[in-house]
Amino acid sequence: MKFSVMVNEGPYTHQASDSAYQFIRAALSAGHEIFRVFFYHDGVNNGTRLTTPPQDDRHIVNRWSELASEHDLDLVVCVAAAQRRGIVDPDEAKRNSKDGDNIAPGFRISGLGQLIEAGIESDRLLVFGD
Amino acid sequence: MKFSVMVNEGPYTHQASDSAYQFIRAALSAGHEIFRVFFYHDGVNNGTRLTTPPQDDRHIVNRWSELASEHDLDLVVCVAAAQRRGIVDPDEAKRNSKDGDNIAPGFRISGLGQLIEAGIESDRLLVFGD
Amino acid sequence: MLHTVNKSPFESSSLKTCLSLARSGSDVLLIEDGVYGALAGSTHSPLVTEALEAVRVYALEPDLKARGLSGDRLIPGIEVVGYDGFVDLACTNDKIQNWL
Amino acid sequence: MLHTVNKSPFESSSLKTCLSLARSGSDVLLIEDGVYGALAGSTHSPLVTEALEAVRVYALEPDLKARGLSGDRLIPGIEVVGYDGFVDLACTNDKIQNWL
Amino acid sequence: MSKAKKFMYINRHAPCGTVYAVEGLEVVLIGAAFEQDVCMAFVGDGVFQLKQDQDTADTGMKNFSPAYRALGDYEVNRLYVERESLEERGLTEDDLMPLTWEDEDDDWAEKPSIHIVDRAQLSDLIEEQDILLNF
Amino acid sequence: MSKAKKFMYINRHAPCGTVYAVEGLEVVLIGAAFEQDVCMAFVGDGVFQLKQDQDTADTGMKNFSPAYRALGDYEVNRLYVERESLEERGLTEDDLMPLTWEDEDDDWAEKPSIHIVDRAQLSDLIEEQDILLNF
Repeated sequence: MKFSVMVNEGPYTHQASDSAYQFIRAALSAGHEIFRVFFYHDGVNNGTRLTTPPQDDRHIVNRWSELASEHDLDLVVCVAAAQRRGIVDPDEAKRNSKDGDNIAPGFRISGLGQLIEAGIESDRLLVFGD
Repeated sequence: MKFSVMVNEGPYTHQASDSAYQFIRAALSAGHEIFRVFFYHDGVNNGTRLTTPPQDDRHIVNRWSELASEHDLDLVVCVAAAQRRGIVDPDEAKRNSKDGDNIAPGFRISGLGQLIEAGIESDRLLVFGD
Repeated sequence: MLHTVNKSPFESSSLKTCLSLARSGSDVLLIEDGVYGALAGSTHSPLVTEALEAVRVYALEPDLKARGLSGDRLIPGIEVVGYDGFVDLACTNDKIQNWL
Repeated sequence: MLHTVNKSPFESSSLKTCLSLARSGSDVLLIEDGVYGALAGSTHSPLVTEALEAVRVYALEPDLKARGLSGDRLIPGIEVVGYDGFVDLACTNDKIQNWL
Repeated sequence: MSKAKKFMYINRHAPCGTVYAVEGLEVVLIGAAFEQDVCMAFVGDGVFQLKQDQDTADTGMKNFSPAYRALGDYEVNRLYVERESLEERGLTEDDLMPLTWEDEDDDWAEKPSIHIVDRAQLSDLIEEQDILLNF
Repeated sequence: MSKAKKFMYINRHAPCGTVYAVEGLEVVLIGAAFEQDVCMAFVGDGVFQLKQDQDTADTGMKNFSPAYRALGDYEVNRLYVERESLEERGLTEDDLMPLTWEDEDDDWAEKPSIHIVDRAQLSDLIEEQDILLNF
């Protein structure tokens, strides 16, 4: 079965990002396909490489990057939501005259159409948030 | 009267940052002193200079930076909360081997002791959050 | 003592918890989505009307207007204040409990 | 149809709204703080017990354990599942409504 | 592309205290370009999103409520509002913005977009959908 | 420094669904160094923070609940738990972690840190404070 997952909250503050991660791992273990993970609202904050959580805690951002690398996941950060919250990739940095970027490996910034497409192309769309 | 204000949510997602800003403006207008504004939990996300909100909307981060500059406000971002969420200044970037920083002008990163001190030194402590 | 409530009573238990713990004579200020607690004729109005016998209840005008709520829709006895009034309430009360 | 609820019924109206709109025969999965809705002997237990006559209610075991809730404290009739069971529920139901 | 899917956007948050309403509206407007079968539901505090006379000037926040009037132009013209949610909040249909759309199949007649439905009807409508997103 | 202020940390959120409990605990532990008059209250879902046997292993989240046991060492030894909040949730005092502290003025006798108080008592305690922070 083909799943897409939407994540609406940032790392640590709400359990949403943890739940989405565990669900996706379980789905992959069961042999299902993950078409896309779409990060919206504060969920875009999962996509910054500048976090340094306490050493005895899970590293939520790195965990997403590693899962994406292992399973060739498509991690999409919504551009409009990212602009409001300060998540930028090199292209966005250039377009908006920022002096740097903070996107984490494995994430890409794109439009809301990617969410609608995920809804259309997937068998199921699950949402995790506040 | 000497106020301190704690802000527990990031820009746009919750009204907390807007409410805190309006309260502080009104307090300053009435001749009161703002001892400190302390950003905790997702509130640390107010302190990134990488946001680019829609042009017809308020720019929450710049508004804080400008108010700090006009009134010499002490805007403190909690270091522990900031590490979890990816808000870094040049010192933090160096300490945690990050390849850049994103702190906005007028904000500084410091410890939770600054919140307790604000509680001790101020006549009133107000909190805005989720 | 000043209490602030910033959540809708229809979706969150904050207002109820606040009113159950605020002592007689307290000031309760409704801000942000908390101003929906000031609406007359709702399922939560009786809770607020009853509370008005023991505490003063205020609602923040900019947040009321932002949500399209005008004074004539509010529970009688609720006082409408601006941010300047919010600052005054924070001065006249010696401590503040924000029910977040 | 699968419904998920992730908020505590004591602080949020999500579970109540979900149960008022879930049709007979639906699956309702409690996750995150939503698992508190599975607790027996609480003020919200009757709501869930009544709902069990029309819908199946599941609670996510990792989230129960994280909160120190064991099976013997749950409302009888609630089924405990792991993430693998969550995935199965998302497969067997043709659509999903996440009450966020 | 395969047959259109039925998308329902369920609005359950009040308009100003959180960003969900405005960012939800952005999804609906973008999604309208995909020629799917789209409707919206307003439940719980979501009914406050349609309240008339919202004026955010004194909060410094952007007033996005006029954007609901654009929905008709995007062919999003089925807005279901739960009657019980209105009643619990002491509101009536007259409190809501008068949203309309023009029906090109009926000589561009202006028709109301808002439909007041009761809980049982809304429950049936939810059951008919393929994709459900909450804002 | 002037006379110590009375700080009360009011815990109102469940422990795992949001970060408020753990980041609140960090404030309490740091704040303990400032030699103020500190207590904690657990109200509403906050009482779940003290539930015994929390085991987050299968969620991948950090289990911070053992940190409550350190509070006594930081001289944070007045933890007021609202009786009505426990009852509404079907909990009793036996469901809570047995937190204690050692009283150096009483030959290091081990004493309970948790005090079950009713709503009226908690209301009085809140009124006695100078600084109130909610987590």
